[in-house]
Amino acid sequence: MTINAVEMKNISKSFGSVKANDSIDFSVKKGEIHCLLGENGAGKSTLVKILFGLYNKDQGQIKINNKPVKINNPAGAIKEKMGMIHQHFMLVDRFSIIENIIAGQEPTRTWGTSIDKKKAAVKVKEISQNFGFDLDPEALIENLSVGEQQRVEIMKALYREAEILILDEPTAVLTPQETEELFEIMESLKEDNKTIIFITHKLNETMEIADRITILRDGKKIGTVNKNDTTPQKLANMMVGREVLLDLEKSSKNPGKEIFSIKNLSYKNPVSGLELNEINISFKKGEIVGLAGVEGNGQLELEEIIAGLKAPDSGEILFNSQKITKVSTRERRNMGLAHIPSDRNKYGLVGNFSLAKNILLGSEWNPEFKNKFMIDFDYLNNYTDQILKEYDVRFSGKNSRASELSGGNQQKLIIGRELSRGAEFVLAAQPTRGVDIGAIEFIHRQLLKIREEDKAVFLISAELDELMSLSDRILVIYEGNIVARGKVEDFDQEELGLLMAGHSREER
Amino acid sequence: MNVLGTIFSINTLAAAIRLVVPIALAAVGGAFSERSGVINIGLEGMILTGAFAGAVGSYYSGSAFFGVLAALAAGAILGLLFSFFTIDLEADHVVAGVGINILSLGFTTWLMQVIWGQKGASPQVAGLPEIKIPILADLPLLGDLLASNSPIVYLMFIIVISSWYLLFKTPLGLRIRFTGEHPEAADTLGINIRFIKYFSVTLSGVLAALGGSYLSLGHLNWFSSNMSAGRGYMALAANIFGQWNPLGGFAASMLFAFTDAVQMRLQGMNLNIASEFIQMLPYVLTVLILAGAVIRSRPPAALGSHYKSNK
Amino acid sequence: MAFNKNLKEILYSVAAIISALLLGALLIKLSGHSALKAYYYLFYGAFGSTYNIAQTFLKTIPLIFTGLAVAVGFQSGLFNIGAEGQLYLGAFAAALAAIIFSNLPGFILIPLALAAGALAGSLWAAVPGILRAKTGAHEVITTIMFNYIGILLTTFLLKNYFKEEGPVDQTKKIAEQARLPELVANTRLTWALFIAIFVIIIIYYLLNHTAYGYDLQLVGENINAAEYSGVDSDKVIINTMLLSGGIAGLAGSTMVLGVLHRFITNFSPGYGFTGIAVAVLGRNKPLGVLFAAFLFGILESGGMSMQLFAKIPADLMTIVQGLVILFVAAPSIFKILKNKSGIFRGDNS
Amino acid sequence: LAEGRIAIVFATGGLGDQSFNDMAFKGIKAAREEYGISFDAAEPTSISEYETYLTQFSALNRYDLIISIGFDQADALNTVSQRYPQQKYAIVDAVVKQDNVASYVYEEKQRGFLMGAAAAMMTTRTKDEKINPAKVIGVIGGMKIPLIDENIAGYIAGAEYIDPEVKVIHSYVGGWADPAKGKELAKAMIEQRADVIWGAAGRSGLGVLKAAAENNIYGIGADSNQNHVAPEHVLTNGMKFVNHTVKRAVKQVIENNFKPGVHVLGIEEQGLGYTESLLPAEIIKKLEKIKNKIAAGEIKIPATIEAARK
Ligand SMILES: Nc1ncnc2c1ncn2[C@@H]1O[C@H](COP(=O)(O)OP(=O)(O)OP(=O)(O)O)[C@@H](O)[C@H]1O
Ligand SMILES: Nc1ncnc2c1ncn2[C@@H]1O[C@H](COP(=O)(O)OP(=O)(O)OP(=O)(O)O)[C@@H](O)[C@H]1O
Ligand SMILES: [Mg+2]
Ligand SMILES: [Mg+2]
Repeated sequence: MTINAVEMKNISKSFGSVKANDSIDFSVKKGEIHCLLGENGAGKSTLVKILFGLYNKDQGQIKINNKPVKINNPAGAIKEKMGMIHQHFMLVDRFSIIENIIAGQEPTRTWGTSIDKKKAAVKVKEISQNFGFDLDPEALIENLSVGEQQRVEIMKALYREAEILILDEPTAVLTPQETEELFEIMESLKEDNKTIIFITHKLNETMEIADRITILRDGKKIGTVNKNDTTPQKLANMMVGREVLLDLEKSSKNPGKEIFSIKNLSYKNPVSGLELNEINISFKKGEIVGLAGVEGNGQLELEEIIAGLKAPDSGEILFNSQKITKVSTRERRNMGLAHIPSDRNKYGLVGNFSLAKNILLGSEWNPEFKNKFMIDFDYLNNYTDQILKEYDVRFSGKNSRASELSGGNQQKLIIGRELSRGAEFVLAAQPTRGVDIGAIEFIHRQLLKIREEDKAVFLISAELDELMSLSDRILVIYEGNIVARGKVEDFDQEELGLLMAGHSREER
Repeated sequence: MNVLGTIFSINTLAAAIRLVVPIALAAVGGAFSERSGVINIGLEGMILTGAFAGAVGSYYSGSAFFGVLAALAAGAILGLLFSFFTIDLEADHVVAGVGINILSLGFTTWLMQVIWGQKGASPQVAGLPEIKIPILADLPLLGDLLASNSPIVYLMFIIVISSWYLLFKTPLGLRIRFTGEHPEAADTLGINIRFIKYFSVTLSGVLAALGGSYLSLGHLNWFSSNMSAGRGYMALAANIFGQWNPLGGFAASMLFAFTDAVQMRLQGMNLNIASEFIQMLPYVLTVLILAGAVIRSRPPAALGSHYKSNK
Repeated sequence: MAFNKNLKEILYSVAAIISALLLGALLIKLSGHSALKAYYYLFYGAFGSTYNIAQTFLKTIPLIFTGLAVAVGFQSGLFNIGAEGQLYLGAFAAALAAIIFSNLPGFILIPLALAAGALAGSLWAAVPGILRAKTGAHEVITTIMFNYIGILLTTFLLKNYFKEEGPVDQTKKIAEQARLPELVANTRLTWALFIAIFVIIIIYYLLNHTAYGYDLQLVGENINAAEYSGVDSDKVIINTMLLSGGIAGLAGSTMVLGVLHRFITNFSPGYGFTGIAVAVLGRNKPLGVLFAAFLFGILESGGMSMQLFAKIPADLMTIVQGLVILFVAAPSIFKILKNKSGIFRGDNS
Repeated sequence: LAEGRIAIVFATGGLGDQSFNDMAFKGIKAAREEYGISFDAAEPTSISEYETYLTQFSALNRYDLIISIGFDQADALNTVSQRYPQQKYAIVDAVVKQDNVASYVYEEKQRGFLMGAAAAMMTTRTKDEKINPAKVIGVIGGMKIPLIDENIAGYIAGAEYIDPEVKVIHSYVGGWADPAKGKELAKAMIEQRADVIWGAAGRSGLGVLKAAAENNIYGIGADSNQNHVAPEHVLTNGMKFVNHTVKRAVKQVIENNFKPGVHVLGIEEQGLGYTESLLPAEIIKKLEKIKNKIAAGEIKIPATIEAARK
C-alpha cells in the first residue's frame, strides 16, 4: 500500500457567503512533489491553510501518513512534521535570520532561561550549508532580497524537521535563476524523501517540477493528473474553464519621439548600501522598454525615483523635455505619469477604503472629480463602475473594501486606475506578480494597447517570458548598473538570465 | 546659596528614585504589554488599583507584605480582565484602556466608602519598612543613595534588569516580541499567541499594580483617592520614549522623576521665577529631548491590532 | 448594505449599553440601594424636565468638541491626548478676545472670540504636529506633556496679566454681548449646541466629501499609499493637528462664552480625556461622536439626579460609565451571544 | 423625593478632601444632631455643575437654606440667587452680594500668621531633638491660588514677626490629591534644613506630615485636625472652622435669624484658629497674645507673598 503523506477528505470552508473550499478531496503521496494549480481565488491557499491549522475547516477529515489527525493550530501541524512557506512571507523585518528561524523552538542554556545563540547559529549554518544557502544568520530580514527571504522561510520549516513541506506560490516573487535554485532545493528535498505540496499558477513551472497536479477552480476540485499525461494547454483550460491564449500578438511598430528620459542618475540607498550608477535611459512614444534583473539590484530604487518617492543624489529626469527631478509625486502624476507599483499593498491600495475611494487615489484634487468643494460621488461612482467593468475587476458587493478583493483583482483595480488616467508614460513594476494566467493575459493586452496608443511603457519585471514577449527594447540591471541594452530580438532567455546573474556579454 | 549644588546632589537623586518607582514599574509593564501587541492606556487605572488593593490588604492583614501580595493579585485580575477584552473579545485597545481607567477610579472610590466609610484618604495602614543592604552602603558615592530604601525600590531595579533580560534574551521574550511584530508569523511557528498576550498584559497589570502599592505602602502608608495622579500617563510616555525597552523606559522615567525632583528643589529656593515655569520643567525638558533625540521610536508592527488563530 | 452595517453597529452599541446598565444595577443592588429607583432618577435626571434635558445637552456639548477633536486625529492615525491642554488654551484665548474687544457688537465679538479660541487650540496642537512631522517625536508623549505645559501656561498668564481681584484665579466676566444667547432661559444651554452640531456636520462633510478629508484619512490608513499618490503626509499631519486642536479649542471657547462667562483656572473636569473615550466609542466618526457624547451627557446629568434623589454615590455612576465603555469596545461579546442564542438573527454576515 | 430642610453643595474636590468639604460635612452633621434638621447634599464634579445643583435645589422650593461650599461657586450662586429671591443661601469662602445670601469669608492671612509665628518660635528651640540649629521653616501649598497665597503670606509675616532671621521657604504641589508629591516637596525642604513645615494642600498635605514623621521634624496640619496622621510630629493644625460656620448658618436660619451680607471670620470670630497638639505651653501663651493683638488690629498682615517678602 502506498503511503499518503497527506489525505484530505471532503473539505469545505466558507467565508461569509464565499465558499472558498467546496467538498475537496486531496491526497499527496509520500515523497512526491504535488502541484496545486488554480486561478486567483480558487481556494488553494485556503486548502493548505486548513491543512496547516491556520483555518478551521467547516467539515472534512485529514489523515497524515494514513493516520487520522486533528490539527487545531499550526503548533499541531508542526507536531505532525509539516512546514509551510506562506504566500505572504511570515517574517519579522526587524529581526535577524536566526531569530526568525528559531522562535518557538529556541535552543536554550542555563536551565532554559536564555536562548543559546551559539547553538542556534550552528544549527542554522548546518541547514544552510546542507542546502547550499548562503546566508549570514545575523543579518536582518529587512536587508534581504525577496529570494533570500524565501530561503529563510524554507529554513524555518527545515529547522523544525518538517517532512511535509507546503510552498504557497513560492515562485511568484523569484527570478528565473532563483526559481531554478529553488527547484534544485526541492529536488534535493525530494531525494531526502520529503513530501512537497507546491502551489503556483505558472504552467511551465508545473510541468517542470511536479509529479502530480491537482487543479482547483472556484473552490471545487477539478481533478488530479499525472504530469506525464497532460500539457500546459490542457492544464490552462482546466484552470480557467475556457480556452486560453498563451501567446500574444504584438504588432511591429516604429517608436516615436522621446517622451521621458533619465540622465546620469545616481543614488545610494542608505539602508542597504546599494548604489545606482550613472543610469541613462530614454523612452520613446509607442515603445515598451523592459528592465530585467534579479530582485534587489536597484529596480526598486529606480522605480521609486522615477515615481518621485525618492530623490536621486545626482542626475536628471526629463518628462516631455521638462526637468522633473525635483518635482513632487503629485506633479508628476498630473503631468502624465502612471505608476503600477511593485508593492501593491504598500503603495497601490488602501485596504480599508472602498473600491471607489481607491479609484480616487491620487485624483482627489482633480477638478474632474469635484463639484465645487465636494467630491462628486455621482461622477466618481460612474467612473468607478466603468473602470471595474472595463478592467474586469470582480468583487462581491458595491461597498467592497479593496482588502476584500483577491490579489489578481486588486492588481486589475490598480492597473485600471493608472491606465485610465490617460497617462503618457507608464511605469509598470512587476505588473503581473502573483496574478493568475487569465489576469496576466488581460494585463499584457492592456500594456500592449497602451503601446498602440503611442504611449511609453517602462516595464520592470522579474518574468523573462513577460519581458521577452512585451518589450521592444530590454535593459539589464545588475548591482545598480545597466550592464546590457538592446533590441529584444538581440537577446535570448538564457543569455538574459546570465546577464542578470552578473556575467558580462563577452564572457559568454 | 549654591543653587546647582543643591540641585545636583545625592539627595535629589534619592528623591528621583523614590518618585520613579511607580512610573518605571508601570512603564516596564507597558513594555511587556505593547511588545506583545496590546496598547495599554490602562496603566493609570492599574497603578491606582494596585495602590488601593495594597492598602486594603495591609489594612485587613496588618501586614504590608500581604498588602503587596493583594496589590499583585489585584493587578493580575485587572490585567486578566483587560486581556480578556482586548484579546478574546477583540475590543479596541485604547477604548478598553480608557474603560479600565474609569472603572478603576470608580471602584476604588466606591469601595473606600464601603470599607472605610469615607472618601478621600484611607486610615493609615502598616507600611513597608525600609531595608538596609550593608554591601551597598560601602559603595563609594552611591552608598548613601542605595543603602536604605523601601524593598520595592530594590525590587524595581531587579525587575527592570530582569525584564530587559526576559524580553531580549529568553525564549519567552523572543516569542513576546514576535507576537507583537507579526502575530500571524508567530502563530505559524506554533507559538501560542493567546497565551503570550495574556501573559504579557497580565504581567503589565501586576507590575503597574506593584508600582501603585509603592505609593500606598512604600512611599506613604495609606490610600488616597486618585493617588496615581497621572503617573500612568507618564509611564505610557516613558515606555514609548524608551523604545518599548525596559531599560529605556526606566531611563525615560528617571528623566521625568529627576527633573521633577529638581523642580521641587528649585521651587523651595523661592528664586525669582514664576512657580508655573518651574513646575513646567519636567514636561518642557521631555519635549525638547524628544525633539532632539536621534533614535526614532518604531512601535511593534502589530501594535493595536487583533489576531485570532484558527478562524 | 452600508446601512445594514451601521444598523448592526448601533444594535451592538445599544446591547452594550443595556448590559453595562444591568451590571451597574447589580452593583447598586449590592451596595444596598434600589436599582429601579436609581435608574428612574437616571432617566428623570436626563430627560425629566426641560431644565434636565437642557442640562443633559449642556454636558454633551464640550464632549462633542473634544470627542471630535480626538476622532479627527485618529482618522489620520494621530493619537491626540492633548485635547485637554488645547481646550484650556482655547478657553483662555476666547476670554481674552471677549474682554479685549468688549466694545464690539455681539455679532462680531462672538465669532471673533470663538475663532480666537479655535486658533489658540490649533496653534497649541500644531507644535506636537510639527514635531511629529519634522522630527518624528511621538505625539502621544508630546501631547501629554503639552497638557501640563498648557494648563500651567494659562494659569501663569492669567495670574500675572489678566486676573480679576479676588479669591479666585479668574478673568473678569466677559461683556453681556459676548455671551452666547441661551436657547432655553436660565439653563445655560446656548447656541453652543448648534455650533457643536454645525461643527459635526462640517467635519462629516470635510472628512467624507472633500479631497482634504480624503487625504487626511488616507494618511491615517496607509501613509505609503498617500506618499505614492502625491500627498504630502507631513503637511497633512500638521494640518490634522491644527484641525483637531482647533476643535478642542472650540470646546474651551464655548465653555467660556456659553457657560462660565470668564476663564477660570482648572475649570475642566477632564473634558479632553473623556473626549478620548467619546471618540473611540463613536468609532472615530462624526455622527458616532455625537451619539457617544450624548450618551455621556445622559449618564452625567442623569447621574447627578441619581446622586441627589436616590442617594447613589457618584462613583457608582463612574463605574457604570466604565462598564459602558468596556462593553461598547467589545462588540464581539454580542457576536458570541448572537451565535449562541440567535438574539441578533436576521442580519446576514 | 428629597426631604431635607437644608441643602448643601460641596466644592468639586468632593468629600474626603481633608479640608473644607470634610469640615463642612462635619458641621452639617453636627447641626443635624443638634437641631434635628435633615439635609440633602450634592457633590459636583465640575464647576459647571454648581449652577445645575443650585438650581435643582432651589426649584424644589423646600429648603430653609442652601449652602454653597467653596470660592468657585460664587458665579453660580450669584446667578441662581437672583432667580430665586425667596430662597435663602449661604456661601463659604466667597462673597456673593445678594440680599438673600449670607457670605462667610475668612481672614486666611491671620491663620497663616499664627502658623508662621508658631513655626518660627519652634525652629529656634534647639533643645528639642526634632529641631536643628538652622532657622529654616517651610510651607507647601496645594496650588498657587490666592487663598493659599494669603496663607503663605501670613506665614512668612508671622515668622518675620517672631524672628527676622528665620528663613521661610514655600512651594506648591500642583494638586490637592497627590500626597506622594507633597511628601517629596517636604523632603526637599528638609534637605534645606527646614524643621517645621506646614502642608496647606488638602490631601497632598498629608504627605507633608508623613515626611515630617519619617525625618523626625515637625509638620503642621491644615483645615482639620490631622494629628492622627503622625501623632508625634504634628506640631499643630492651622484650623479653619468651616464646621462652626455651617452650623451657625443653619442655626440662624432655624431660629429665624438669617443674616445676609458678608461675614468676615477671623481669629476673633473663632472662624480660624489652631490646635494645641504638641505645642509647648510657652508658645501657646505667646500665640494667644498674638491672637489678641491681631483681633485688636495691632498687627497688620500682608495679603500677598510679594508684600510679605518685601
Ligand atoms: N480570511 C479570509 N476572509 C474572507 N475571505 C477569504 C479569506 N481568505 C480567503 N478568502 C476568500 O476565499 C476565496 C479563496 O481564497 P484563497 O486565498 O484560498 O485563493 P487562492 O487560490 O490562494 O488565490 P491566489 O492565487 O490569489 O492566492 C477567495 O474568494 C478569497 O477572497
Ligand atoms: N462611493 C461613494 N458614493 C457616495 N458616497 C460616498 C462614497 N464613498 C463615501 N461616501 C460618503 O462618505 C461617507 C463615508 O464613507 P466611507 O466609505 O468612508 O465609509 P466608512 O468610513 O466606513 O463610514 P460609514 O460606516 O459611516 O459609512 C458615506 O456615508 C457617504 O456619505
Ligand atoms: Mg493564495
Ligand atoms: Mg532650626
